[in-house]
Amino acid sequence: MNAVDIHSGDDLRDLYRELILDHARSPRHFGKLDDATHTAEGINPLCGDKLRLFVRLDADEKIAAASFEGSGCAISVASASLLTDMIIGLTVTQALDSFAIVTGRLTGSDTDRELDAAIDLGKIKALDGVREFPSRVKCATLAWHALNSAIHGQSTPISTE
Amino acid sequence: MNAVDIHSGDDLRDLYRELILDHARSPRHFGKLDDATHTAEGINPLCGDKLRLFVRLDADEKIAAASFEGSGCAISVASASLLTDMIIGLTVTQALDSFAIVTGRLTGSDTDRELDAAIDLGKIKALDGVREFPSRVKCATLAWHALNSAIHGQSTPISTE
Amino acid sequence: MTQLKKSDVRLDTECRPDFPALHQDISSHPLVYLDNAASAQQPSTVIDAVAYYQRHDHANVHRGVHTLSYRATEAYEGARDKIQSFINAAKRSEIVLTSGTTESINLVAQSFCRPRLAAGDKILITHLEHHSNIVPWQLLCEQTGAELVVAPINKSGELRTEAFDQLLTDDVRIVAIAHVSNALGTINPVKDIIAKAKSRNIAVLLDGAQSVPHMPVDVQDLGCDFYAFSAHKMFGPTGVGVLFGREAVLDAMPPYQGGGDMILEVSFDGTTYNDLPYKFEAGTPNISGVVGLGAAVDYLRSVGMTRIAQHEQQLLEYMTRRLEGIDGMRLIGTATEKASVQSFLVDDIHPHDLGTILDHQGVAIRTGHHCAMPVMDFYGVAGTARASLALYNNIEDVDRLIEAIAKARHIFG
Amino acid sequence: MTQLKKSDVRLDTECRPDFPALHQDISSHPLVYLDNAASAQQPSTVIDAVAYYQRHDHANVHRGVHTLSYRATEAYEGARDKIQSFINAAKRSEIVLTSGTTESINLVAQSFCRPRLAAGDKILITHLEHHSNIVPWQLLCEQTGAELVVAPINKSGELRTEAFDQLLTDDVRIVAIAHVSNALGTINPVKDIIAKAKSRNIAVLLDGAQSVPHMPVDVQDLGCDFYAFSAHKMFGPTGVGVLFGREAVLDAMPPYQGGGDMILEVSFDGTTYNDLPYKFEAGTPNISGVVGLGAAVDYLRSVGMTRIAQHEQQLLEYMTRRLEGIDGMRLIGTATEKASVQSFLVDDIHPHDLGTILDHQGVAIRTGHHCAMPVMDFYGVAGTARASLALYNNIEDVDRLIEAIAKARHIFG
Ligand SMILES: Cc1ncc(COP(=O)(O)O)c(C=O)c1O
Ligand SMILES: Cc1ncc(COP(=O)(O)O)c(C=O)c1O
Repeated sequence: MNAVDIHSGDDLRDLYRELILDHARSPRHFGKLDDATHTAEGINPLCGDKLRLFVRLDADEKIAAASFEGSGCAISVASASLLTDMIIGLTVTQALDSFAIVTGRLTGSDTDRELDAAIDLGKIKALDGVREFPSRVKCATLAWHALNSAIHGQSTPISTE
Repeated sequence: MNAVDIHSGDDLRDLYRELILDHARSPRHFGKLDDATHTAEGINPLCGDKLRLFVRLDADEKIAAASFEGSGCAISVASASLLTDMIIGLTVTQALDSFAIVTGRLTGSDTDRELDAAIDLGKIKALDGVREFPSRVKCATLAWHALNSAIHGQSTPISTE
Repeated sequence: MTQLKKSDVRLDTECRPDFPALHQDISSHPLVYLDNAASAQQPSTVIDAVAYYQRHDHANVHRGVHTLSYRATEAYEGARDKIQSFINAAKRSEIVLTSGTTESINLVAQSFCRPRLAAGDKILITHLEHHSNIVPWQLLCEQTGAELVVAPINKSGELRTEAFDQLLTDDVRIVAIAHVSNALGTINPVKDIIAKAKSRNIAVLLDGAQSVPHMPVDVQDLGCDFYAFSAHKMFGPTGVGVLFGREAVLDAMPPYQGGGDMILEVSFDGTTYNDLPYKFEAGTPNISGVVGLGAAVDYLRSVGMTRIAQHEQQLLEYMTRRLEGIDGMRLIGTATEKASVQSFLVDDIHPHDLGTILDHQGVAIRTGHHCAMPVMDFYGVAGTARASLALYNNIEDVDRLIEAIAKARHIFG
Repeated sequence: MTQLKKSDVRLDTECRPDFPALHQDISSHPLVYLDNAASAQQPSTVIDAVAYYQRHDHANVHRGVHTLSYRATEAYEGARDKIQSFINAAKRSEIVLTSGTTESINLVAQSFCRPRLAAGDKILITHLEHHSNIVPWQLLCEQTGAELVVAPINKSGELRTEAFDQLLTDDVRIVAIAHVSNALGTINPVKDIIAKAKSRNIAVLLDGAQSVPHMPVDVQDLGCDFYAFSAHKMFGPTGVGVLFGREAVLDAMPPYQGGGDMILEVSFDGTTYNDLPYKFEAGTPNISGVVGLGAAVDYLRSVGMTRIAQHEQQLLEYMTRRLEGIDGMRLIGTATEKASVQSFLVDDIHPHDLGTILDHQGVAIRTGHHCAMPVMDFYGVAGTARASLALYNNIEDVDRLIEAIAKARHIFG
């Protein structure tokens, strides 16, 4: 199968970077957050991904803590893990901005440079490989949609199908 | 429209022969038979033909009287009229034979020469033109199917669709 | 012979080449297809879109991670977007893909009405409905003890609005009415009806089977709760239809059929249903049919619904005038507001015989009750002959119809 | 590498050229299509039959006197005859054309069961059913207060027959069971089950979606009351399916949907329904889809169902052996009697990731719950990867699958 290796190696390696595989294997902030002020569930019926995101806002509307639980493919778990890493310490506004930026980047529908500049995407860029795999974009954005609805206080599970 | 006349005249004239048009305009034995011993309804949902056939059998199983009522296209009315003309005086067996012969002739599915020879089709042959119009065969056979079920004593309306 | 202006309404010259089925001989005569209200012909773009999909992109939708499944899903959902924009629905979740108008109406009867109907509640329809907008309600009435109320029509085939108003009482749970009648061509005053029903909080379903192919339709402007139509009457494939439903209304309804795709989670302890519109799309959908419907929508938009309506309006006027010129002609359906359909009877020639003679000259019309038996009863006839127009028909088609009728009169004469 | 005998079982060499969709590259690799249980590809004869119908013969069926309508009706009803003979039904009136297995099962639930169910009555299914054979019964239970009883399976994915026997009590009104499981490939002992149910006068519905494409099916020999299947799994179009029902049973059922074609007479005083099978075919049917299904039946018969079953059986054995040879492999569904499907998990690679990596090498498999969530729950997994075979698959396809899995393990390694 040399042909396979030569041709398709890059895209796949780009999708499953070491950082992604690492977060998928050892997700950060995994588990329930008992004193969460906000929570939302995300379901991706396509692959059966199902996760719940927990956020604790402190008095000045900053994200003091975040975690998630659930199960899913490597992309959705790594994305959730990276998300929790990133949003702790952000203000609510910054968190919502990063929702807009990340989903925009991944779907290609929205590339608001201004926002982009204002927030340090850091490791989130590791998700960029998903853009070559349109059927997987929903896995990568699932946790972000859950973040968005958690903050907006929606209570029904959101689905990305 | 000369082209039309030249080409298609014959088939159509064959279908709508004078004899057929005559029986359609002035159907014989039209009306209810009050002392009928057998009756059945025939429905052709395709054109909305709906007729009821009446038969009176006498003691020696001969058809003493027959009539029909209802409405339908020229072909089904003419066929019913020709049928009543023909079957009066036949035995039940002869009537059932003629059902088999006529429907066989018209559908082309059954051409039992032996039967054919045994019964004088007479004017019924005027229906032969319908063979070139497969979508109209059911109009021509409707009354015959009603005859068959009347004799067999079926009570639900029969439909030729 | 009266002629249409040869200006921009000669849509047919533009469109006819697109429809392969029109270019054939029937009984050695070039086909004149005037049975569009029953089912329309398809442009090559539709036929080819379906075949292309089958040759290159087919797989099951929604649950697949592989390329073909992704392509099939994009094609299927892309068609939904086209339909949404075509009828100007506010959201794509309001477009439920069904197997046809008939299923769409049955869905509303069973899912929207059945759970909320009590004995004595009323369902209001009109005397000019297609069986598809009668029988589902009759079945529902049997199931629930509700009552079917029928608003009368006048001799021209128009809704008697004063009578309708009186029947629109507070115990009516839904008004279900054809936008355009398939047997008579009548365009019903649906905006008025919707306004009156809305003022009493009564739901309205429009049967749009005969309107969508012939005029611009904007469901938000209409303000109806449900709008049902079929792909095969709008130059798309058979086996596909649409139910538009307002989101809030659809949301409150239980599912219609159970199966794959309409669920989020299934367990024997309880099942949660999927979001709209998927909640109402159980099982593998008619993917290739929906792809074809998407192509049909593209086609209609490229021609332009306003131009289509104008073209057909002028042609209908011409056809009516020509038919009226025939001795022994009886026109059935002579409403002031009409679209694309004319029913008629000639002398006492049975419509079925007329249909055969016309077919023998290459002219395809429909004869019979047109799935509207109550309309036939109203006029005291067993059936009619019906010529129905589409964007590709032209003056020559009408002329051929008229000549063929003359021939029938000659044979029966 | 183990090889199949190259004798007459190499159906694939014979059949592959007939399927245009198989001859394309995906991510620069020749497509290996192993998602047949979700939906199969179509031979050119099917695609062309549909396109030919659209170009030459299309019109609405049943009620037309003109030539195209006659041709369309002949094509439609001719397909019904082919289906009848394909599954050996006694009468053509026993073949109801639906939009798919899902609709077929919903029809039985609503028309056969709903009117005769009382609270406390039972419906018996099994733990390995597709959602289409679960959710319609759950909806029905909600509507009627009946109880859904689920016969358990064992770790191999086989029905536990002694438990089933105990659940088959006299208050069971219908047994609804898959002939072949789509998630596990298990062939259920349906003849035994039918015999047991019949001895207690209990109706039996078989979900044949996964059997009809892969083995000879004879509904008279089986003796079931209902048999449901979908055209798109048997190389025909989407949006078409079949419900076989025994005449006496269908006759006693009220209609399912109301509309055109399913009636004899409609009036506001009362409506009489049409004869079988039309009573259950409301509205304009999927004519072109049915024509395509007819062509698919012709195709299957020309190849021969026994040869197909043999070919797939040998290929399944080969595939199972090769999969077992992979480290970290967990096969899900290891029944003794199996057909054409293998579910599996590798290491702790999520099936969805596996699916993406395989797709990137041109290998199309399905991943997820396969519309059988209770099966997934039973095995304690969120989903599986599933490779499913059809008559055109071959050893090379399986080899490509195995290599692609190796690559996935390498990436995740
Ligand atoms: C066993 C089984 N039953 C029912 C179905 C439903 O078939 P459809 O989606 O064609 O209605 C399927 C296919 O998805 C199946 O595999
Ligand atoms: C006004 C009207 N309603 C409903 C229908 C039913 O549509 P379908 O047969 O496509 O379900 C038709 C077409 O026959 C129609 O003309």
